Amino acid sequence: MERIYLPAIFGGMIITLGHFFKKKVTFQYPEVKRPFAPVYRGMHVLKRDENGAERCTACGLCAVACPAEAITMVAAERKPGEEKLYREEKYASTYEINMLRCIFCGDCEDACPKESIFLTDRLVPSDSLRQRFVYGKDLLVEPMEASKRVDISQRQTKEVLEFKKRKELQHNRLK
Amino acid sequence: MNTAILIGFPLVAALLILFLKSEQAKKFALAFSLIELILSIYALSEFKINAEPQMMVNLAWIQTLGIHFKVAMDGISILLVLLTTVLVPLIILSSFSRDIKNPKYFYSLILFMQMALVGVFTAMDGFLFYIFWELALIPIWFICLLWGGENRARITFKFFVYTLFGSLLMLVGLIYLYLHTSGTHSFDIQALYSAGSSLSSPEQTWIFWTLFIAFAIKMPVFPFHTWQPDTYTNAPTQGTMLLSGIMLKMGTYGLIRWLLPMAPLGVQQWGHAAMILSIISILYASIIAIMQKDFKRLIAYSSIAHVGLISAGIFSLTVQGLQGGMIQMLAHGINVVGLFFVVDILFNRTQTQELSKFGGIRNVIPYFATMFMIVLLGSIALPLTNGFIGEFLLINGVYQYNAYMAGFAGLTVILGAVYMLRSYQKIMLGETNTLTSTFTDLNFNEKAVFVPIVLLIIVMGVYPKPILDIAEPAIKHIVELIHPAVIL
Amino acid sequence: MSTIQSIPIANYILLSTVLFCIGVLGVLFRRNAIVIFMSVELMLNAVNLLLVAFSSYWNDPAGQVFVFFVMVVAAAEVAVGLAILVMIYRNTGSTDIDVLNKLKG
Amino acid sequence: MTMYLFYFLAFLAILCGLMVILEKNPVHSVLYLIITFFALAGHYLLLNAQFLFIVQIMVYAGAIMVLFLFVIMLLNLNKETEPHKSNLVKFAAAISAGLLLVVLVAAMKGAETLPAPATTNADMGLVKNLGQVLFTQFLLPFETASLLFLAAMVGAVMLGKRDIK
Amino acid sequence: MIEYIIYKAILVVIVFCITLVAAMYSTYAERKIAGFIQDRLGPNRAGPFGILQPVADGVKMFMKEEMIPDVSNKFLFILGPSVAMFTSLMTGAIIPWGTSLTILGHQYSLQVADVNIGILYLLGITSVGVYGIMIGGWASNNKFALLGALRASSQMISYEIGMGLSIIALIMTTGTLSIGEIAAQQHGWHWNILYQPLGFLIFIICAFAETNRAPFDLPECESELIGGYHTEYSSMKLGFYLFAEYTNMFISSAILATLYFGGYNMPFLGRFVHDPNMLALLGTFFLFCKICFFIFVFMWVRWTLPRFRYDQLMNLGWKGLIPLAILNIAITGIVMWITGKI
Amino acid sequence: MKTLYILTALGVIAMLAEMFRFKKFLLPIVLIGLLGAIASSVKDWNTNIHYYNYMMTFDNFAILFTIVLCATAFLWFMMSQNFLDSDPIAIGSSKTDHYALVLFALCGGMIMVSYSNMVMLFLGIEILSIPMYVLAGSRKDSLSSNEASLKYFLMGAFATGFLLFGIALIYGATGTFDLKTLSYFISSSATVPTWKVSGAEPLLYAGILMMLIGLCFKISAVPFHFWAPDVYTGAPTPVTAFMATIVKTAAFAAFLRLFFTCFSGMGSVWMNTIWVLAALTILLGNITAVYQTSVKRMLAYSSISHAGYMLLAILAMNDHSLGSVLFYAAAYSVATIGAFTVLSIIENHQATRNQQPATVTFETLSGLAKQNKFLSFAMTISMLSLAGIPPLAGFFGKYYIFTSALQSGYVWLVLIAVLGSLIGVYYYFRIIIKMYSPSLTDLQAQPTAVEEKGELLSFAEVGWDLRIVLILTILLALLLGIFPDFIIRLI
Repeated sequence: MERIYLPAIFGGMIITLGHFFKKKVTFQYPEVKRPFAPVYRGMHVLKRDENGAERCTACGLCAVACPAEAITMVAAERKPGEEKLYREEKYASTYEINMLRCIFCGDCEDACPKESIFLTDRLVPSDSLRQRFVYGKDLLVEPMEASKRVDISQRQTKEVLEFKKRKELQHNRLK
Repeated sequence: MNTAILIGFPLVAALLILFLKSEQAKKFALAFSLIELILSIYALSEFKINAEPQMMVNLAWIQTLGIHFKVAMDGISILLVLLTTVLVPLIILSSFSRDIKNPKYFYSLILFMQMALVGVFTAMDGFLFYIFWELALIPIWFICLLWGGENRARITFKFFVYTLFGSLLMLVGLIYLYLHTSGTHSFDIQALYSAGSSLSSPEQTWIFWTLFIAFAIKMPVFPFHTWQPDTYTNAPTQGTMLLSGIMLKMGTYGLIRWLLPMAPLGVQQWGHAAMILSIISILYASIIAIMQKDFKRLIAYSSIAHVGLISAGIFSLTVQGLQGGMIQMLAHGINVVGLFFVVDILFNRTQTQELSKFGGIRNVIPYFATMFMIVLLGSIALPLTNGFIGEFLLINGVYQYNAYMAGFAGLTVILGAVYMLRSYQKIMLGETNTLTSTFTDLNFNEKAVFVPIVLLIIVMGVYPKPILDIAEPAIKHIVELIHPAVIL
Repeated sequence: MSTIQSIPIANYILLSTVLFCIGVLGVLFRRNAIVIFMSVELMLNAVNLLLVAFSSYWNDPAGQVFVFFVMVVAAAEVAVGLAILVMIYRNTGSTDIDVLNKLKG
Repeated sequence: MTMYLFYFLAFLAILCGLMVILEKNPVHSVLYLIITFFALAGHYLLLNAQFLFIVQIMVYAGAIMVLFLFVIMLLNLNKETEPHKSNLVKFAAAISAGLLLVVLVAAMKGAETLPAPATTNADMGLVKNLGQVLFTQFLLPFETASLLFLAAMVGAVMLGKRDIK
Repeated sequence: MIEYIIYKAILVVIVFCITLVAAMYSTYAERKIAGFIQDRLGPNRAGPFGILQPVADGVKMFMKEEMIPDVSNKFLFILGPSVAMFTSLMTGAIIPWGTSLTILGHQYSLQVADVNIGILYLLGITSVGVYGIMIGGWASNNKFALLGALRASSQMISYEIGMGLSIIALIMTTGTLSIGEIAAQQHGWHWNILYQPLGFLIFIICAFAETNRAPFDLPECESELIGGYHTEYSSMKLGFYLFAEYTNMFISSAILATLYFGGYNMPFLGRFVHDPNMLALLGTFFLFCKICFFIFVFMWVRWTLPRFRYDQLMNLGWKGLIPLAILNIAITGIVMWITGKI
Repeated sequence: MKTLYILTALGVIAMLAEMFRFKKFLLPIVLIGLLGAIASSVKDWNTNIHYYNYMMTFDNFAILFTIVLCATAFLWFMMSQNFLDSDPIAIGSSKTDHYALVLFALCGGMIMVSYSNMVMLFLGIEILSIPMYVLAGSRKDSLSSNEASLKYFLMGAFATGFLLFGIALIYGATGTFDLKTLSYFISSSATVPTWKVSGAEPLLYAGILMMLIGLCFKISAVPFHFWAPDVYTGAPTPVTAFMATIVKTAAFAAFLRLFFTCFSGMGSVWMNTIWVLAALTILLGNITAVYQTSVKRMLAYSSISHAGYMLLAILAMNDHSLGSVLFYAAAYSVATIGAFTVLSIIENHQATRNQQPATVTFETLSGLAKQNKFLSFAMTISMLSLAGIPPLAGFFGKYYIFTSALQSGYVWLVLIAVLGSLIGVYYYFRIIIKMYSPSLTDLQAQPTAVEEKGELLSFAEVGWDLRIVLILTILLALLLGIFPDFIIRLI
């Protein structure tokens, strides 16, 4: 009786039939969106400080930490008169993330000593050209206007901040 | 006493020998063949001299086809049976001092052969005759194949095909006759006789030629002889003795017993042709014999010449001719065995048969030379030897048929004397050379072979009457069977 | 629908003879074993047609029953024949009968 | 009407039959053969052999030719695999087959005058009638056919199975 | 006569249309059911609940570029899907869609052709149907397509035997080869499923295999053969293949319903409705309900069971179903003998 | 009729032996079964029962041929053990399959000897042929075996086409498949003029000739023989033995039955054809055999020539024809089985030693007598019997046939046949000569060749079953030759 599988088959069919009548889990996407998790790791953002200056100092720790080697940057020295633009004396003249390589692990975020790079709940939009997936500063740095700033406060929960301060994690920081 | 025993005994003996040890084989073979000889002599003692076939055994064999196991002996048969039973012990004895491989099979085959030969000479049923005829072929073929000389495969094969072809023709002829027997068809010899004589002349011609070719191949007569010298040369001596001494007589016997009474009109029409062929073979063979360098080959050709004369005598269709044929068959059988034994001795000592290599053996072993001389004289038909009676009667018979032919036939004696004496001269006389000077003496066995042969040659030459008496009624009977149809 | 009366039987004989000969031609003409085999099938079908025509002609169902047996045999032959072809193909990589020339006297 | 149908089907059968043997590509040959079989099935219908019509389609077109096609595909026989036969051979083949045709046609020439039999029974080819004959008169051959199939089956399996060395 | 021809023509057209529409909507149903079973919604954008989806698909198919591979055999490449479509549509002719309608005193049977050897016709057409796939697969000159075609043909040949044998047992009990008659015999509760449960099981399994449906969809299994025999096909020729498959499914369901589930018969129907025309139409309705049920079963099974492996498929066919079908014949024979029916 | 049941049952049992694991007892079961089959057919002696609406007639003719077939099969099963058990070349081809196929083929043969309806003839031929097609190719990895199988198959199917066409035409002319009705139709042609006048006569003539062609393919008569040598050579030796004996016997019985019961009244149509075919078959078969180097191929051609002799009997059409064909078939089968047994022993031996398929040529045989007297003796007897040397069975076979042909007045044909047998003697004796003499190369001092050959076989190596087969064949050849009356009287 076992050999002919019929009971098993009928059992299986009952199960599928059960699912037939179950509540469907589909979201009608454009109309209905699925809520993101608070710690969703989506497209990166390079934050500015309260004054609107870029936080990034082109230390390169993010690039070192990146397991996919998706991040490249070129450092430059801040010229006088650019204090408004760049918080530190050194800044990234180019900062590129290859979104096709990026695995959205968030290590860059952890590695960043300047609280500059964050992963957000935004999605990387699709495109038809590979080269367009290399995102430069134009796409990564948040807009200057306060109204268009990317809110990452949700990601900076107390737990996260605590976590970041833990001593044993110092090893991946430059001494 | 009946004929079946004569046939059956050698068969049993042949089978028995297969179960013996190799060393014992030859002695037992000799013993068996001697017993067979005694049996045949006993049969002779019971034989009454008349034309009737005697000591008949007639069993139904294949009833549906009218085939019987019918064997009996009349005068002709019993003489030939005796020839067989006399010669076989001699042949076996002649092999005693020779080294023969697988002796069991060899002697078994010889005895088997004897069975078939006795069967051929006594069969009174056409089909049975054919069966024995073929049976005789197989053992001799094997003897030649297994114990023969260099080119034996090809040569024995030629021999086999020739004779088989002949016998198949004969079978066709016999079947044709069988289909014309009255009532339920039968192969019985009487039925075949009457069927044959009732056929029309063209049909008889067919029968004549089918049978004649079969027998002519066996004897052999001129255009059908090509197998013979090679085979004789290549076969082992005992095989050659069997072939020439006895088997050859199957052909001539066949002529007398089966051909003449069965197709009298055919004989009348074509006997002349057969006669001419016979004469041609006499002359042809004699001339070739003269030119031979090899002694064995020479004897082979001489055998053709002799048998041609016998055949010519038979086709003269006279009582003398047939009688001569009869006695010459016996004489030739004995002589030729003797001659081949001489060849065997020579070859055994010197490993050659070439005449030019011998010389002066008489100086070394006079006994051998004497024996050879007697056999040789018998062969060239000197008066008081057995050959003389036969050739005389034969030439006489041929003369009655046609004087010119008799003249040609008579040449056989002269030519025979030429080649025989020349060979004797080359072998025995003259100076000894390196080959012959070391010639070893004959041993007991060899001497024992020569003694009966020489005795028979002389006795038959001096007192042939009993043989003629025995044969006469049967031969007359056959001549009577022909003559109503044949006007000479 | 007694068709046979409107179409002479000779037509059918001719047709099936032609088909049969085409089959024979195919067997002699081609080298590819599978096509030869198909030609044989064509021959068998020509026979079938003839049998059906005669069956109709004689008004005797036996002819049609015979066609069954022909079909039965054809099916069995095809099974075996194709098995043979596949076996050969495994060994030679071809079903051309010229490749198979091991056996020449 | 039936006459025209006959000629059409006959033409189709002969044409496709010829194409079977002339076509270089075995697959095409198979397809032409299938058409031939359909044409013959049409003839069966014309001859009141309704049952055979369907059996022809089922057995020949549906089973046998599928097997052919299957094997051709399995072995991937393309037209290149067949070398040219020499023209002489082709010529000889054509001559001999043509001769056969001529001889047969000539031999059966007299059959044109074959008279029609007394009655025709349109229902003869129905499965009911055929079954009656098959299972009474032809029972033994029917059973024997099973023997044939058994033999063919064993044989095909024997040839088809791979040996374990 | 003319009237008869017109009636038949109308009937043919109706059956044709129904078959096509049913096939069309089977595709929709397939996706919908797949969705439901997988806790999804299925297509729902084209029209309310997506019911215009098949139309949209059709339009898409027609609009797509015709692609015929350069190395393929053009004629056969087109012939393949045509044959597949043709044979799948031919089977509808012998299915009794209902009893008969009486209009203006004339009786009109709802069966296009009551062939007295309907079942054989069915088997014959089914056996020819495999050519479509084989020819298409071969003509594509693509190894996946060829493999798919090979699988399809061997699978269909193998399962046809089991199918035929299971039908033989049915024929033994019904005593006729005419499908119309078989349907008529099953009035009331005399559905054949009650007499031939094993036969039904074998038949339905074979039907799955014959229509190349899961779990026997090896000829087109995407994960191995990238779509099998129709790998090279696109646009409407692909549509034909898909269509043929769904038509086959529809027809198979109809045959299953007719042969084993009483066809247009429904118990107790006669007690409530007395108008014969109404009765006939209701019968047709119930037949379609049964057909829909079977189509649902087809899809249900597809989304439940995993695909067989090829050797499993062959083992099941030759070592499982065929002996079982023969056993079924034997059992049927014995039972009939005991009950004195033969 | 029970014989057919027994044989079928045996076939099924053999088929199932693998599954139920009694392979070891299969040989005894089959042998006992065959004896049972013979016994059951003997029981039907003189009953002349018709079965199933005259589908089969188990008359004495059928019984005798059935016995010959079963007896030959008996010998065959014993001789083939060697091949089936230990053949180093035929790997894995299952023994039980062989058994089943051979038994089914035997059933076919039985049907062919006892049919009385064209349907049964046709089915019988096919049941016999289909297993043979397979068996010819049972050495699956050998190309020559494959080729044999394919050729046999294609030619067999081709021949079937002709046969069927003939049957269809005859049916068209007479409206019947039944042999009895048919013979009535033909013999009473004067009294039933409808078919004669109506133009059906050409159909009948053409039909007879087509059937003749079909059957001539099956018996491999020249010029329809061209497949035979290849097939015989390529097939595994025991299978060849089966083809040369049982298949041929059955085909001849079928031929004889058909032409005797049905077409004897229309001799003018086909007799001239057979005359020419017989002459051609005898001459070409024999002459071509002479030129062969492979013993198996030589035997194949010789088997073609034997078909020619048997055609004589059909041509003769008299009281003796049946008996003579029966006898000839029996004698020929016995001798052939003997020859093939020896051949397969040697082949097997060679193949085992060289680890590759062996072709036994005449050279291979040379000197066999030195190494194994028994084998060479058995071979000699077989060859002598085949060559038709008295007093062996083969001689009487030829004798009966020639006599009956002579009786019917075919003198020239008989002369051709005699000539043919003479040519036959040449190649049969070549084997004997080779066996009993060291080869020419040996004599011309090439000792290496001799040494290399080494011990060919010793008696101890020949298994007991093969010894029994050989002894049986020798005894049968002798007994049939010395007491042919036993068989001939039966018909």
